Amino acid sequence: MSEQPKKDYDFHKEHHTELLTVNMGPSHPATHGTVKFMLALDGETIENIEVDVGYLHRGFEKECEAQTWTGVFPYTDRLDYLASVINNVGYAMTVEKLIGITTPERCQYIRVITSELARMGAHFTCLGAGALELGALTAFIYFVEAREMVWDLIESVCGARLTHNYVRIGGLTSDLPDGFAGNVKTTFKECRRLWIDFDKLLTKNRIFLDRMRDVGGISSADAKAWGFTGPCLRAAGVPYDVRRAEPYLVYDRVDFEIPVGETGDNYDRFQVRLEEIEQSMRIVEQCLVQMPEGPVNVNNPEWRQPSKDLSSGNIEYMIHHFKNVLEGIHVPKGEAYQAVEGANGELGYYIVSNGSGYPVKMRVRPPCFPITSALPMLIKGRLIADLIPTFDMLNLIGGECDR
Amino acid sequence: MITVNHYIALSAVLFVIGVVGVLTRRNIIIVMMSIEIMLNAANLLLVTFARQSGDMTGHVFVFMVMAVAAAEAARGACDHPRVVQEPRDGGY
Amino acid sequence: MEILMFNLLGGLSVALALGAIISKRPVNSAINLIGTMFCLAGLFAMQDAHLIAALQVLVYAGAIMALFLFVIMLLNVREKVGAESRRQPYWQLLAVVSAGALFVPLVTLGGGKILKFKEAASGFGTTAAVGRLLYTDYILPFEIASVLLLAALVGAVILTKTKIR
Amino acid sequence: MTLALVETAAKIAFVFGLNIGVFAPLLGWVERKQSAVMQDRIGADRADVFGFTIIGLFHTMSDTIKLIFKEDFIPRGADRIMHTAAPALALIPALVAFTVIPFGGHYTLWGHNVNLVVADLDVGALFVFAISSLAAYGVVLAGWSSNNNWSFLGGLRAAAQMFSYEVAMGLTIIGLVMFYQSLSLVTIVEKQNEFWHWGIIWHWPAFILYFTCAIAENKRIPFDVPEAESELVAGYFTEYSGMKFIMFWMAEFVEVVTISALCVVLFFGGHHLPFVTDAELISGLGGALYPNFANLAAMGIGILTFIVKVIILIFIQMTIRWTLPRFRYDQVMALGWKLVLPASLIWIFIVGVGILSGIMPRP
Repeated sequence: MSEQPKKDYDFHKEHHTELLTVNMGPSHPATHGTVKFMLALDGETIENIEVDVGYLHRGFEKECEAQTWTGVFPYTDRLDYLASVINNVGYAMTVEKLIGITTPERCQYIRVITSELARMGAHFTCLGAGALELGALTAFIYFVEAREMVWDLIESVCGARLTHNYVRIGGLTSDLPDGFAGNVKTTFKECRRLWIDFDKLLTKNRIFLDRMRDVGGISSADAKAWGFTGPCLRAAGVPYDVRRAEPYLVYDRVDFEIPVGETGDNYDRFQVRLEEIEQSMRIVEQCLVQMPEGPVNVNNPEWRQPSKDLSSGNIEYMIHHFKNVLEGIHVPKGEAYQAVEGANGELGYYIVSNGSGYPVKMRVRPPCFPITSALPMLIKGRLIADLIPTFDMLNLIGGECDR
Repeated sequence: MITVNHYIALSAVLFVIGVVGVLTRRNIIIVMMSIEIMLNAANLLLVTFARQSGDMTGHVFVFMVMAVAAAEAARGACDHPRVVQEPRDGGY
Repeated sequence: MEILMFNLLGGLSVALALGAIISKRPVNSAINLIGTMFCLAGLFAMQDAHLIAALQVLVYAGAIMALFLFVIMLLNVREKVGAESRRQPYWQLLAVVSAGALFVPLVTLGGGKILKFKEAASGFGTTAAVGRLLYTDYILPFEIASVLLLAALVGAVILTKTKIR
Repeated sequence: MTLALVETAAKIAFVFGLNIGVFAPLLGWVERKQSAVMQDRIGADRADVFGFTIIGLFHTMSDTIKLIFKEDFIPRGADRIMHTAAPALALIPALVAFTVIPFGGHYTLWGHNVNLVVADLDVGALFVFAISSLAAYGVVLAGWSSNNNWSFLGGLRAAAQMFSYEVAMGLTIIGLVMFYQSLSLVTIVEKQNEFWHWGIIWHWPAFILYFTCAIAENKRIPFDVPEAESELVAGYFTEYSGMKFIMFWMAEFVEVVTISALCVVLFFGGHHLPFVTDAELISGLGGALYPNFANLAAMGIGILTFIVKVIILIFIQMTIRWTLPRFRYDQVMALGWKLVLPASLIWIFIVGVGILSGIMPRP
């Protein structure tokens, strides 16, 4: 037997060990959404982690300043590319706030419906990917199947699956297609079936519980201090939801619950998201019942570009068509902030206008960025395998975080 | 026809290889492996004589040698970090 | 057949043992030694020591050498010690001399009486037979060996544990 | 002598042909198709020969051809010899372990006694464990020699996991060995002649423990931490391509078959049909009138029964693989050392008490 261990026995010093530094990403299978982690590993334990975001930085905010007000929409699509409609809605509502117009009621209902469908798609993807990265491929495929069906619905509405580009200032590109309510009904039936299958496969699975429970937990005070919003904040026990806290569109007219977790760990985040899918389905169903008939666009050619027939038959409409296309709509001078509940939390737009056809300043508050910044705090001292579910459940979306 | 002498010769050669390894190599892990070679040479002899005399006591002793070698390897494995990485002058 | 097998396994084991002590890199040494152990297991099997042969593979090739390999891989000994792996010349001289001295009994044996194998009794070297011997006549050494292993186990845990409470 | 050699050669050819020629490629297909069925997908069905796809079976062929002609890549800084040797070291033990597994019983054909096992070793069960302990080297060396941190971590994980579960796996079948009083797999199968002597009847806890250990030893989901693609890219075979990659892939599938075969031999009566002993089967087939043909038919039925049982167990393993998520590394080790190992020790104790008190009558 060798000498007695001393009081200040330090394994690393005694054995001259070093930490193993590895790069996780930017092309690592776990870092979907292009991010890089610099890990300093002691065996399997993460001693230090540096999160390196920005690999998907495209200068979104600057790009927008070079576009007319309506030209920004395709760029907003690429923020949270899993829930494009919500981004569109947020931007459109901020500009409408600046202008001071309200969209027709039917438009607001359709915006809610498509937003919730997009949220479902995003949650399906997030949860499925989380399951996939824990090795449960079957669960992933179930939710991808559900997501594809939801995307089919969105495709039937706006013709696109991923980057919807559906919302316009003062309206929408088109009304809902015929038979949409019936399609929603059949799709939701299938989605609920898959949801139950997924739930059965994972929620009470002992291995899954062990992987998710007590990993990446955060207290509600910490979560607030780090600027968490959305499912991650609600998992920590704070029932904050923009849809309820500052109701926009018609969210105050529908009945839905805000699922809240207790410990803020990955399992709670998982369950909050799972429950939100169900709540989104409820919202969509209620909206379809409540939705009135009527126009979907503001009847004002100054803001909402009129249809082809009108603009070629009416001189005033024609002039606005020209002016809107060439100069962009002239949003009144001022600034506005509008937040919507994105799939990952509060997605805020802060826009400054100087009265010209272009935004002067555009700032997006991405929900992912503050959440991701807390990742090192959540994961330090844990095993490398814990990084995977934590990162998945924080759900960094590169397009949104890096802009 | 294989006789006991064949095995003795083989065992001796292996043992000598082990000795040479212990005496010429500085790397402690290879020294320990050389010791294992010597132990195995002895094992071979034990098995051979057990077979020759028809008495399985030799097998029992091989069993014991293996147990001791395992214990030694386990102890050595966790002692290596200290010895290997803190070289002293001359020898190890 | 037997001679062929003996020459093959014996020659291979000697060659691999030589490789183990000659090769510069510890990993190659360990792999060579695993080969030696495997060949020796074959030789044991040739002498009807089936249980010992299986144990040789299981314990020596499977466990002990794995431990060595593990240590080598974890410490990456290559860079630390590989460069100056030779001892002083007089040690080498001593090694050669002692090796020569050890060859003496070998040579005398070769010149002396030739011991022949008897026909093995049925059940020789089987698990049941060795096990019976181990658990009756040699129960005390067996238990001592188990205590030794336990002591090694506890010692290993204490030596490598990061924090000792 | 010549007849014995021919017999041995035939048996070796049968075992290896079954493994490499039938099971390994077929498992690739089964894995795809079963997962497709479980996941509401169609699965691979595009490869065709003259328009015939035979439900995707040609994919195994086209995959093999593709991988053979792929570039054999050795990363810079890798240990070339070890990097090349590692896949073989992984595959060969998996194949060799099959030599002691009896895939049929004893049959007398035209006065010649046929024992359907390549090598009837006295220490058969121990041999399987000894050989499978060598399989770890291939994995460890693959991880080490690739000169890649992720591979290295995978290799370390694999080493720790495989060596830990080997201990537990060895202990799980001790109770069975006590029960059948032999380490020889042939003897164990012979003693399961009657249905009520099958290992699963008395030793189902040991079966559960053994099956867990076996899947862990094989590094498949939920125990696939050494190759966890979301954590370690692909673990120890990240840096492999072409034929070498195929060899790891085949080693895994052959191990699936070996595990299933060993389970069948230890717990499910080997080649025996339930409720029908070998003697009854042969006499039922007209053993008195045409002994040779009855024996031959019994042999065919025995081999078929064995293969069917193996396939059922493979199916169970595949279902597990496509259902469960993956453990964390420390959870794998905790399960092995803190649950399976004590449980198997307790089971040994229970079997000992059962045998001594006569509750468990030994066959």
